[in-house]
This record gives sequence, C-alpha cells and structure tokens, in this order.
Amino acid sequence: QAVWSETDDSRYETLLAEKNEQTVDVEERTTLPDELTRESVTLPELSEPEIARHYTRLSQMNYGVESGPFPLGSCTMKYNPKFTEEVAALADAAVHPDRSAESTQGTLAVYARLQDYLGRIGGMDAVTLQPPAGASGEFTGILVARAYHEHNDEGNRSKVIVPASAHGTNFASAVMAGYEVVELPPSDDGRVDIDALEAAVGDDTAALMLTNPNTLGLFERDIEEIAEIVHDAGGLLYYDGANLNALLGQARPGDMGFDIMHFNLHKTFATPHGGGGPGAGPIGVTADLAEFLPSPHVRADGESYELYEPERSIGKVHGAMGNWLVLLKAYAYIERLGDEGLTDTSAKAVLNANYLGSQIDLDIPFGPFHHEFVASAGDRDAADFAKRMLDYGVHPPTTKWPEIVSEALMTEPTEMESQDTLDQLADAFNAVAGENEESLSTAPSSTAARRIDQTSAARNPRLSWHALE
Amino acid sequence: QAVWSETDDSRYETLLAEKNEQTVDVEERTTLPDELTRESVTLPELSEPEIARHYTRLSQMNYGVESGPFPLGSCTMKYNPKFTEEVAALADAAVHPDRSAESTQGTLAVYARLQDYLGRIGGMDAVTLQPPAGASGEFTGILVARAYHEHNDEGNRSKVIVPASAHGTNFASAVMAGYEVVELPPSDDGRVDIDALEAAVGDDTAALMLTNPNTLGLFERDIEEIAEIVHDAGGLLYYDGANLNALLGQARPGDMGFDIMHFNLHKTFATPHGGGGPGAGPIGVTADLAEFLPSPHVRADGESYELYEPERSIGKVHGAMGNWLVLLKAYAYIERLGDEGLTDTSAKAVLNANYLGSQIDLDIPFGPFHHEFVASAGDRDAADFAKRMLDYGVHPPTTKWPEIVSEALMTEPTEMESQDTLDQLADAFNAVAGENEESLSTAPSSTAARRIDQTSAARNPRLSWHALE
Amino acid sequence: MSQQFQDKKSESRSTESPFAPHTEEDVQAMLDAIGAESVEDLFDVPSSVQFDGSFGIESSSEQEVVRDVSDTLARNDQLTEFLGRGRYEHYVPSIIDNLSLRSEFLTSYTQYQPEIAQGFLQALFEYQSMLVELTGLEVANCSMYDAATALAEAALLADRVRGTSGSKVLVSDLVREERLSVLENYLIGSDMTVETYPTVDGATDPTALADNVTDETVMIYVENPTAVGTIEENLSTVGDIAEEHDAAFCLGTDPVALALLEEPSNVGADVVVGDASALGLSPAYGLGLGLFACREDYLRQVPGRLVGASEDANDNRAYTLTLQTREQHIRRERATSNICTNQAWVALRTAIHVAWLGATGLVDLAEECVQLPRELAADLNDIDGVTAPVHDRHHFREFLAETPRDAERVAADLESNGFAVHAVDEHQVQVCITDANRSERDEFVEAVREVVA
Amino acid sequence: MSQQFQDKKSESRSTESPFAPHTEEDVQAMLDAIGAESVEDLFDVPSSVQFDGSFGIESSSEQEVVRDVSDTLARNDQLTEFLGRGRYEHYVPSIIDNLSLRSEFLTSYTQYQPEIAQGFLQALFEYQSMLVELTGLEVANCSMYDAATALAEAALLADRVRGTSGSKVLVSDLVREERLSVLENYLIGSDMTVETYPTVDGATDPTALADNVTDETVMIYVENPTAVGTIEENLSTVGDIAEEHDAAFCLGTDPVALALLEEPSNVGADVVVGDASALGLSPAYGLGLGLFACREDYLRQVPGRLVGASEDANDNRAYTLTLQTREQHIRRERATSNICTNQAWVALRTAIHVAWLGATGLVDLAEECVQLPRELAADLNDIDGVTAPVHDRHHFREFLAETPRDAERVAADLESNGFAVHAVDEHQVQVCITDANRSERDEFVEAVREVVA
Repeated sequence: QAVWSETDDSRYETLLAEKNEQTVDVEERTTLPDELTRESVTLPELSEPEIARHYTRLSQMNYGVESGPFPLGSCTMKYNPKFTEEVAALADAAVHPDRSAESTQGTLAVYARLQDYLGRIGGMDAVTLQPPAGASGEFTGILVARAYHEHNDEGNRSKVIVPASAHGTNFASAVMAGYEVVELPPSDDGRVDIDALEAAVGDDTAALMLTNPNTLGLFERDIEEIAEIVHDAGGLLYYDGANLNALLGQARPGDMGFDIMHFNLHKTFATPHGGGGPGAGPIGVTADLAEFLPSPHVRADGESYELYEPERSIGKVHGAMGNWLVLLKAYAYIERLGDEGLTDTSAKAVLNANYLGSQIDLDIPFGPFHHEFVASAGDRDAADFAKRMLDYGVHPPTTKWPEIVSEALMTEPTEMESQDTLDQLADAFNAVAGENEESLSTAPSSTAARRIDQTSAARNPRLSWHALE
Repeated sequence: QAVWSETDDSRYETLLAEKNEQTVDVEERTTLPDELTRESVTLPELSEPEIARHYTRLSQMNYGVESGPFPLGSCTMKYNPKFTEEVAALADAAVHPDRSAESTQGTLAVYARLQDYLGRIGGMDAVTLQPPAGASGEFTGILVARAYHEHNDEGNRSKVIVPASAHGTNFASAVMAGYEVVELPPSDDGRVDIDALEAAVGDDTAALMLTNPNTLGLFERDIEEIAEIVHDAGGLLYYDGANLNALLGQARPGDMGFDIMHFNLHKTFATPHGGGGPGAGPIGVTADLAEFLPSPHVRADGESYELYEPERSIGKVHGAMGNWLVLLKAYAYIERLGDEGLTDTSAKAVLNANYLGSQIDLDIPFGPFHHEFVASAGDRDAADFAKRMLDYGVHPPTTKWPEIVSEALMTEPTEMESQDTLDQLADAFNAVAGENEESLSTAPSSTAARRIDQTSAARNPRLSWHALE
Repeated sequence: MSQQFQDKKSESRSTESPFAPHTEEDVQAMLDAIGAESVEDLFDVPSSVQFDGSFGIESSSEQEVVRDVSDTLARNDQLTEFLGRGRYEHYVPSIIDNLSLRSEFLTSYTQYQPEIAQGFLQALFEYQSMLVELTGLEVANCSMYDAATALAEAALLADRVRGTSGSKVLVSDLVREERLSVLENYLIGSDMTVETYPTVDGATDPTALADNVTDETVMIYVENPTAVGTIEENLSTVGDIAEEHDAAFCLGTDPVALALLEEPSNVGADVVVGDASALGLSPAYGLGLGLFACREDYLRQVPGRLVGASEDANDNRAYTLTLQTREQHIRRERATSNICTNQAWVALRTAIHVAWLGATGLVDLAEECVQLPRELAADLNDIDGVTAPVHDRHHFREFLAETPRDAERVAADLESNGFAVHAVDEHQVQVCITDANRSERDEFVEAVREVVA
Repeated sequence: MSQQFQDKKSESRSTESPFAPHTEEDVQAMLDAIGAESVEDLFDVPSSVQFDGSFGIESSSEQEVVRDVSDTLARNDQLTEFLGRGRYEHYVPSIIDNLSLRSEFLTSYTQYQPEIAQGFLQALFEYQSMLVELTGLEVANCSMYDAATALAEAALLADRVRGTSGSKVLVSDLVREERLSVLENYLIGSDMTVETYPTVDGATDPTALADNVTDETVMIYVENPTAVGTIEENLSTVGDIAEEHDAAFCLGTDPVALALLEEPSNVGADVVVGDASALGLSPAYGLGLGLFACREDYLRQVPGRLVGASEDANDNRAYTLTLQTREQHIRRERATSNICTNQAWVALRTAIHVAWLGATGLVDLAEECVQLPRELAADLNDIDGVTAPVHDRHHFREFLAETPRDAERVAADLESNGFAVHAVDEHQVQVCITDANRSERDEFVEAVREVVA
C-alpha cells in the first residue's frame, strides 16, 4: 500500500521561485545590440543540492505504477520495464533528425523492424510510426481515409460515425480532419446497435471508428457484420487501439476487417506514461491505404534502409519522425516478450480484470468483459467514491465514464497485478462501498493534499507563479 | 521537511520471502554429479514489477541527504553530485582488475592523477588509493608506520597514543596492527593536553593519531608543538582525515607536521555513503614513508602509467586496488571544484556550523569550533533528544559522543545546507529543547516505525527471515 | 497488532510473460474464484476472428535485447553534428536523468487525481511559470507534441479567437517545410490555407510582409531566430501589421533564445510556439516538446492541458489540471484540440534544466549561442572561397556559409570526415554550434578547409 | 491555515562552490547572526600553518569533467575479458541501477536512526537472509570490503573463538597471492602466520592436507570453486580434519556457486567468505563485496554490521543494527574488527539481483557456469597443441588450458586480437566464460587458434 504523507503545512513544497530567484540584467551580459534583446529576465537561482531536494520531494508527492495498483480504465497502466530506459539512453539513440539516412542506418533499422512487428501484431499491411500520440494517430488515420476517398473521387463523404461510448479523442480527431461526427447510440447489451449502424451509414460515410473491446471491455461480437455494413456503404473501418492490451495474440484488428488502426505504444507496449506523455500512436493500414501514409516512410532496400515519400502521402503530422525514444522502448519491449510473452500478456490482463470483477461488491452491468470492466457506484457519486479509495492507499479507477453505466467506475488492472494486489484493490472497493456518504464526500483524508477545489481553480485561473504574487 | 509516513500496519513492507518463494530441486537442473551439488535451494521468486515496487517502497522508508538536512557529526553528509554517478557508469570504467597495465591506461591515469591531487590537497608526498574505507586507511597507515620503525631497527616501539575523544576506529586499527593503545585524556579546553602528551610519549611510542579539527570541531592550535614532541620521541604523527572538510585550502596536514594521513573520500570528497559504504580511505605519507606503501602502486612513466611494487611495500590491504568506483567519483568531484571550489567548500561548511550553533538554545561548551560543534542536551538524554527531532522532519545529530560533553549532540551541517534549512534545523533543536521529558522518551511519534526495541533485538537475535518462522 | 510472519507461499511462476507476477497456483485460484475453467474461456471472441497464427517474433532475454538494440544502433555513424534548424543540442546535466527517471514521475499518469499527483502538477505549474516569464505572455500550457504541431494549433486558435472570418495563414518563407506540411494538415478541417511571404537577406522585410497581408490574414507566423539562424530585427513592426489587420501574431522560438532576445510580449506577439526541449533532452531524432504560450484573453480557447493553483479542503495551496472543459475528453467534437497524451515528462525535464541553469546560467548559455557562431563563421570565412555568414545579420547558434563546391558534395565529404552539416542549396551549407559541439570546432574548421578545396 | 506566497528572495548566488547554496546576502546575514566580520575570522588556525598556496587544480564545468573522464577512460583498450580468478562478470539487469541509485538508498548513512532507515535495514536483512539460505549457516553480516579482507577477518575470528591458542592458518596453495598478502597483514596483531598446503591436480588431496594440519592449526581455508575454476570433491573430509584438530573450516566461494555446489553447512564449514558482488556489480576493477557468514555460536565474535529483527513501540516488526557492542565505535580497542564503513550499497545491489533472478534463475545461471566452460574447453582442446582443461575435474566458469607457445606471449597476442586472458605459468592460460562474454565465444576460439600456432 502507498504511503500518503501526513497533513500539515510542512508537507507542501515551496515553489522554486519562492526559494530564490534572480533578476539578470540581460543587456549587461550580451554582445548583441540592445534593440535586439530583452532588458532582464527573472528566474529561480538555486544550487544543485536544492534542486535535487526540490524534485525528490515533488516525486514523493506523486503516485506511479511502482507506488501501487493503478487500475485506471482505458489507460493501461502496466509495468514499464527498466531496461527499456537503458536502451533509450544509448548515445547512439540521440542522433539529430536531420542526419542523412546513410549515417543513421541503426535508427532506421529500428523503425523498419518496429513497423514490421506492429504490422504483424495488428494484422496490418503497412505501418507508420510518425504520430506522436494516440489522438494524433486517430487524426492521421482519418486524414489517410480522407485522402483515400478523395483519390477515389469520393471526397463528398463527409461523416465519421462514432459510438457514444467511444473516447472523446475520436470525436475531436474526426472534426479536426474536417468531418462531421455522427454519434451512434449503444444497444442494450453495451455493444454496437446494428440497426442504428445500418441507419447511420450511407454514401456520406467516410468511416466508422470503433474500439474493440469497447470501453466497457466487451468484444464487439458482430464485428464481421459491422465491417460488412460499413464496407458495403463504401466506408472505412477504423480501430482505436486503446484497448489492444486485451487481444494480443488472441485476435487481430486486420483480421476483423479493420482498414486503419492506431496503436498506443504507451499503453499496450509498456512505454511509460510520463505523467501525461510522451506516448506514440503509430497507425497500421491495409495495402490499399499504404500509399497515403505520412512522409517520410522507412523501407528496407536490400541490407540497408531508406526514407521515401509514399506516392500519395498526406504529408506530415509531426515535425520529425514522431516520438523516437518511445518507439525505441516499445521495440525493445516487443523483442523481450515475443509471441508467447505478448499472448500471455493479454491472457493475464483479462484474467486479472475478471478476477477483480468477481471480488467486488458492486454491480457490473455489462459482460462478459475482457481486460477492463465498468462497475457502477450505484447511488454514490463515482468521483467521491474514487476520492475515498485514495484513503485506502490505491489509485482509483476512471470515473463517470462511459455514461452508459451510471456513476461508472471503469477499472483496468492490467497483467502486472498479482492476486495479492488485486485483493487489496477489491478490499478498497468493498470498504468504500460499505461507507456512508459523508465519508465519501469529504474524502480523501489521508493524502498530502485534501480534496482540491476545482471550481475556484477554473473560476479564478492562476496559471503561473506570477499569478500568485 | 521530510515526509514520514503514517503509522499503521500497512506502512510495513512484507519480506521478499513472504511474497513468494520457491524451492528448486537443484539436482534436477544440473549436469554435475549429485555428490558435488546441494539438493535444493529456497529463495524468493517474484516478477520484476513486484521487485520494483518492493524496493521503491523500501526506499520510501529511508532518509538520505536529498530527503532533508542530515547534520550527523563527524560523518560529513554532504551533497553527492549526480554527474559523478554518470562517469562511474561509463562502460570503460568497468574493466576487470586482472587486466594488463598496458590495456588499462585510462584507469591508471585516473589513479595517478587522483594520487597527485590528494597529495597536493593534504600536503603529502605520496598517496596510495588502496584502502577501501577510512578504518582501512588507519590500519594501512599504522602498518606503514610499523614497517618504517622496523626498517629503522625500532621494531620495539609498541604503543600508539590516541586522544580519548578520537574515533573508535583509531583504537581498533592500532590494535589490529599489533600495537598497544595509550589513551590521552583531553585538557580542559577540549584539545590535546600537552603535559599529558609529554608524559605519554617515549621510546616505545610508534605514533600519535590525531583528528584536527578534533571531534569537538576545535583546531589543535598547538599542533606544531605536538608534532615536535612526537617527532622528538621518534614517533610518527598520524592524521585522521574524518574532519578534513573543515580545512580544504585553509590548512594542510602535511604542513602541520603530520607524517601519515588518511582521506575519507566519502566524506570530504562527496562520494555517497550508500547506507554504510562503499567508501574509500586513501592514505598520504611523507617522502620517507613512500617506499612502504601498499602494492601495487601507480606511477607515470613518460606518457603512460605503470604498476609497481614499492621497494619495502607492506603488501596488500585489499584484494585488488581498492574501491575504484568511489575513487573515480572523488576524482570527478575534485576536478569539478578545483582550488576555488574546494576552498569555498570548507569556508561554507564552517560558516554553516557557526551559524547553526548561534541559533540554538543549547550549551556548546567548547569553541571556537569549525565545521561541527558538540552541543549538550543538558539534563535530557541525548538519544531521546535525537529521537524527538525525527518528529520535526530532520535527521538528528550524532549522539552521546564524544563523552567529554555530557549528553553530546555532535552536529555537522556541511556546506550543502542553506540558511533556510539551517533555520529549520535550529527550530527542531529549539522546539525539542522546550519539550518535557515524556515527549522525548516516547518519541518518535510521526515516523513509519516508532521507537525500536534495541534490547530485545540484541537479546534474541533474529538475523534472517529463517529466524522469523 | 503485532505483525507475524505471514502465510508463506512457495510457488513457481508462470513465466511466459516476464512482467506478469502470477504463479501457476495463482492462476488456478483466480479461475476458481471467477468460476471459469480456463483463461481461454474468459475471451468472448468469435472463433472466426480468433488469431491462431504466430507473429514470428521470438522472445529474448533482457541481456539479448540490450545487446541487439546496442548493436543495431551502432550502425549509426559516429558523427559530430553541426546540425540545428529548430532542433538543438545543449549539454544535459546528469541530474535531469536522475530525477526525471524516478518512477513516481516517469510511470505516473495524467493528473486526474490531483490529491496524489501534487508533485508532477507543481513541476508543470513551474514549467508554465518559466515560460510565462520568458515569453512575457500570461498563459503557457503543459506542452504540445512539438514545434510543428504547436504552430498548427496556434493557427486553429487564431481562427477561433478572431472576430471575423479569414482564410490565410501567412508564414515567413524561412520556415521549415516540415512545419508547413503539418500546419497544412491541421488546417484541413478549417477554411484556411497557408501562404508564405518572401524574406530579404535572411529576415522579414516589413514592406514585403505588408504587401502580403490582407484582411483575410488570420495569423502571421515568424520565427526568431529563424531556421537559418538569423535574428529578426523588425518584430515590433510585424506586431503592428498584424494588429492592423486583426491577425494574430505568432512567434516561433525556443527557451534559450527567449532568455536573451526581445521579449515576445514586447513586440506584440499573441502566441509563442517552438520546441522547448532544446533544454532537457538530446536531439532524440526529433522527439520534441511543443512550447505554447499566449495572451490571457485567449485562455478559454487554448489547446492542451493547463495546471492551475487552487486550495485543498484544508485551505492549503494545491495544484490541479484546470479549464478541462476545453478538452476532448469532456467537450469531444467541440474541444479546442484532440490532444490528450502530450509531452509532460519532457516538460518536467526542461523545467529541471532551467532550474539547474538558473537565471544567470540561462542568459549566459544564450549569449554563448551568439558568440560561438560569430567566431566559427569568422574562422570559416578565412577559408579560401568560403563566405560566412551569408546573411549580414546577427546569428543565434547557426548560420549559412557559401561554399565554392556543390553543397551536397561538401556535406557528404564532411560526413566522411565525421561531421554532419545541412546542405541548404547548391552552394550553401548550414552550420550550428553550441556548447555541445564546441570542443570539436577546430577539427571541424580543418575538415571544411579540406573538403571545400 | 492558508499558505500564502512567502517572502520572495531575489539574490545572486555565491558561485565558487557549486554545491553550496549560499547567496551573498545569506553569507552576510549569517555572519551578522554569528557576530563575525568575515568567514575567515571563523577559522582558528595559527597563521604558521595556514595554507596560502594553491593546489594547482583548475575547476571545470560538469560538462568538461564528464568529457575529461570519458576521454581518459577511453584510453582503456576495448577487450572482451575472459578473466575470472575470483572476480566475475554476470549480466547486471537495468533494474539494479534504477533502484539502487534512488537517492534515499544511495545517499543515506549507516542506520544509526533505524526509525527512518527501515528501508535499507530491511534490504540488508534480506541480503543476510539470502546468504543464510545459500550457505546453510545461521549468521551472515552486512558485508566486509572484499573476499580478501573477509578471509582475513575469518582468521581473526577463528583465533578468537578457539579454546586453545594456535599459530597457523593453513591455506590451499591455489588461493591467489593477493588474498594471502591481505591475510598476512591482518595477522600482524596476532601470533599467527600463514602456511599453504599442496593441492593435487587442481584440488585438495585429503592426505596432503592431513599431513599439514597440526594442533597449532587455527583455521583451514579452501575455496570452492578454486581460483583455477575446479570444483572441490572432498570438502566433507576437510571439515572432518578441521574438526579433529579444533580448527575452524573456512570456505571461500560466491553466491552463484553456492546456488549449485555443496552447501557449506553440510560439509562442516564454520565460516564462509568470498566475493558476493559477482551478482549486482560489474567487475569494477575489483571493487568487491566481502561475503561473511558463520555458525551461530560465533555470533558475538562476528566482525562488521548485523541487522536484526525487532519490534517498535507499536509492536510492529522493525529492523535495527544489533549487537553493536562488538563494534569499534563502542568497544574501541576490544572490538571484533576496526571495520566501520563497509560495502552496504553493493549488498543492496546483490540482494536485488538475487531477487530478480529468483530461485530458478539463480540455479540456472549457476548451471550455465558449469556448462559454458565445459563447452569452451572442448572447443579449445580441439585446437592443435592445446589441452583443455588441464585439470581432470569439473569446472565452474573457468579452467586452465595448456598452450604450446609461451603463455605470456599467447596472452599478449590475444590482447592484440581484443581478448583478455590470464597467463598462469609458462604454458598455461586461464579462461573464464559466463553469460557476459559467451556471445564472443566463437571469435575467441578462432583467435586462440590463430595465436597458438
């Protein structure tokens, strides 16, 4: 269990600027003419020991996957193997992006091999590693779909269909790519409503974006029929890879009829989330779509590797070649696990979710679920429920989403948890479920910071230390 | 201020063996004949994520210099620059000790340069880096003294004089080297009593071991007279380098008349203490003693470096060439600071001790002190006093030693503390000084572990998890 | 309650997935609790789409993977890079790895539970504060992916905040084409297109710019320093021109340059973008940190994450993600951007680097970026046939040099000599120098002397 | 209480010592508080011994030092080492650096305040426990410096615990001379001297041993595996002989070998010493971790630190340094040893490595140490004129090979080919192979083939 610090003023770390800062007269220290320079700059001015203590202290006020269970649904908070940081720290990994292809054959070899691995894992014919995050992958994928339709003189297709339970990024990415979003209501069983889908598709359909298993952890059993409906209407099928950790070696999006997919390397392939990023969102496509992928792309040319622009490339979605170090770590992870390790990863992820689901005293309206489940906090506020779970030394699940489950607690333990830590999580769920509302609404009580006032933060934004003066 | 965890059972980390262990049938897994092998071995069997969480949790239950102030007197708990770990991690630093000198010129260059640097800093003519710790340096130094006397047909010198306030290692090292220890009582002013010294020296005196500034932080002002007395009697003067952080660039042992000295690289030269080690205890000697130094020694031979055995070497005190990585870190630290940085280090260390001393409401019987002072807890138990300081989020000073100050609180803040953290320390001292005895004797109350029963640990030793079954 | 020696297990691990902790006994016990026969039974996947093939990827030990990756990357040539053009190398102090790799930072998620994420939130708040100080603008977000996507998001922001509709984003012709390509892709969902205006002798000429601005201009984008290393001299005029036409003025730069060059807020910049990872990270093959700062009145239209100060229930200062209703997970198709995962950990590193340098150290580092190219250009200019710098401007970190021989050949020959430079056009190479490669300067000059002959 | 923005400083740092935080204003304020005019005034050093020279050491930036040390160490040749003889390389997993470099471990002190050092104490307790399991002995300490000093301390312990006085420490003639030299130095304060007994075909011959043991023998020391890689076959007899003469039986080994070879307690070993850093650390030019374990009845005479379990005031399990009255800081000249600073951090690393391998992994690693030399010896034996192994024994990690050419020349020629081996005598080289160099095996065999011809 996690150690939360005690609550008194000393638990707060003063800001760097409060410790010491200095105003430097810039004009005095430069050989540039005054009219090109600023007059002064005011920034923290501290010794290295002070900085070491500052950030050490801040780290102690933060919870990561090595602090304890972290069952954030849809986020796949799994163990990030240490050795992948070691390979990312190799001096040879730190080359400049403008180096010639001839002088960066090592880097390009990793690109080519990772493209190949991801293609095999997803059942896709071609893969680009350029998108720096999952949402960027979605955007890139829809741009590819758009280019494909335009190339086929179907530029009039103007709509992208997205199930109501999909990640918010799907909606936003489709709009950024110039599409109108058609929201698809779910069926009673939490899956795609085939009738609604048939009603929604048409000759204006550019694509359907689908997560499978969906955000309830349910496999879309009718995936083949769904694919047929979309394809028959001339649309493309897009796979949101956020939940791929459920299916490694069990089923492949390409085999289900998906035309485009993205991979979240920072979820499925164990690269660290880094407090919000960097991630990486490569996309895979079928052979028909390969010529539209971003530029440059990497391919083998005999023993060596080269960069080239795909024939009808959409151009670039990132200034360079994406989040290289993240790609490198994912490559190392895939090599470590191989077929058997990858397959077992999903088996254990699904086992863990099902075991945890079986141990908690809350309603889980939809099933059978795979790597995650969505429980209902019932008549409790799910956000309060989560806050109270903090007092039991664990990270709570994702709350209040998807909305199809009221007061949703979306829970994904991943393969990294043991039966013991799952039991610890179940104890936390069950203890909170048995408590009264006041205890929940005033929680947490054992964390360094108590419940934080979100309303005042938004009403009176103070976004820098200047705003605190 | 430090974050102590709350106190409940969950704050304890179960042992690795309690999490999972496995008994492996050895004979089943080996190609060796059974009569050469053991039958089985039983050890922890865990996944890497479990190990990561285990040791992360253990680290959270530990206090280091980056956790907060650490004014342990005589221990010099100063900041350990991060970049020294980076150079110690260089692949080129990891060579095998049996490699030829020709193939390890880089390593030997560092040895030669560090020998030279330490010689200059200490005012010594020759330096060996072989002793792996301060106590080993003392032992080595006294062995050198012994070899010197024997070489001069004075093998009958059988006594080493040690002031009462000296580190316990001085006594133990002298005995291990085959000497009888003569303890020197202090004078009223906390320094060497010249009369007592004159009474103690004689033709049986092999050496006087002295710490300067001594453990009270006092400079032995009569050092030149002391040296004369010892030398006149035919003895050698040994400098215990534990307190060298007070004198860098201010005064050099060699200039004061010392013949032999050791350096604690893990104190003065900022290599980390590592929870008890490794350290390094190089010794410096005057030219007369150089031929007795341990073997092998490193010397430059034109552009290259070679290993050789000093003519009358005492042989070896370590199986290889000492704690190489520690030497390397200290070398990097010295190069970083240079003359000015080293000199300023001692200036700030002495400033800090004097400032802290000026801010606390306790009696400091002896002065003027330098980098450390010994306050008295008065009618309080110094050990209890220290335990209560833990509740104020700081590491307490060394307690109950030296005995010349009753209920001693031996305090060395080092140069790394700022005025702010010194004030925080002073607040802790003063707050505890104002509390009643019960509050002290039941302290600490805010730490993960409360007061630990030392008596039962010693009376019923349980030294492995096997003993807990 | 005394803690006794607990139930002791003695079980063998199921080893296929090295990072799953299950013993075989665990698996059985868990299946029993679930009421399932086998793990396979837990999968609700129609047999027609079940995968029964193999990826053909062999598993390897950690040792083998480390060796394989090392050996593979060793195929990269050992070159000393004199490359820049938007991605710069400065010495990254050891402390940054040491602190940022602490698992509490590295393995944490976006701060959706701020009560147990105060550490990262404060670090991001401090990162924002540093950018506010450096740009003079009131708002900085927690990061975009890189400079190119930050520029693209700035254009979308400019479109949203503009009172009247417009159709053009006007960009200096010195901007890298990679950035323009990203910008164009991001504009697909809008009515805007990108146009460039011509620069004169490596900098914006106010007249030429004014000629290209119309009331359709939604945003003017200029970089300082430019992609060819020149320092712009007429930014205030750019600001005035933008204001006249109700266009946003977006300035591209980086945190080192910001410490020295004209403060964006002083020249009328509305948005500042760029790559902030010039501090905190190696060139990393272009893994970046999109800097994004803007005026306070754009606040509710900002893309990406913002950390704000607040109070907790004990009235203590606390930090939290704020104004999240701008974001995709709440606003979905009406969000200010689709960005979700960003570059937070790089922002942490950059903040540590700024703190490590301190005000003095940062300004001095920036001044070094003025002096080093000046000195190197002079050295190169001394070589027969070489003119450096090409532009009669002040430079920052880099500059163009004219070579008598074909620039591509010069670059290729330098590569054979162990140096990487950028060939700009037929007879120009671009050269970048910082503290990271300055120790190789003399060897570089010598190599240039050899290859241009 | 609401936390407001505190007094804000704006001060310049005094920069001579980069790791002291003082601003110039701090220094003045502190001097004022002390009542001193200057920092110099705080020093009570007679002017006659004040140092007014200079060390002649220039200060350098972090970047410069990193470069200097890298460049200097790059003068070490790139060799693949087939070296052993007591110091072994096994692959060290990344997690060990990551965890052991956490500052709470790395920068902590000896655990004199156990209430805030439970983490390190537990790690050391677990290290002791692993050694207790591996040796079968009841007591293991937290570390000696290395194998040599552990051996020396074992002899001093044997002397202390023996009922009657004795004068000899009897040592196998295979033991490295470096260890004997350390042992001899440690015996200076005792009445003991060192003698060696002859081995036969690379192992202890009970008859030869028995001929050398007398009632003056305080301790018999044997290594298994030996320094030439052979596995001893008669350790029980050694144990019996030692017991007959009231001599202690000290066995030298390492934690990998212990996982496979006869359990020391089963052959009558009273003390086990060796280098435990074969796990957890690179060869590190001989920076070691002295393994020290012994029988329970020697407990109060053990040198070095011991961690014991206890309870805290809440009756929770807790750990603490214990039996400290054996140690120098309390017992001074009557201490069991002068050791104070030891190798605790290396012990932490070794414990993490054992935990990472697990029981199965450790046994399998040990078995690899049996098979790899067997295979390599066979390959070398196939080379014309080479006989390998020289000894008709089972081997662990290493073995001797006889070469037709002078061994020193063979070793020198191999070094020119990028391989390091140890030349033992005129016509014997010693070769060590583990998981760390196994991937270079074929190239090595080829190189040997070339140079012996």
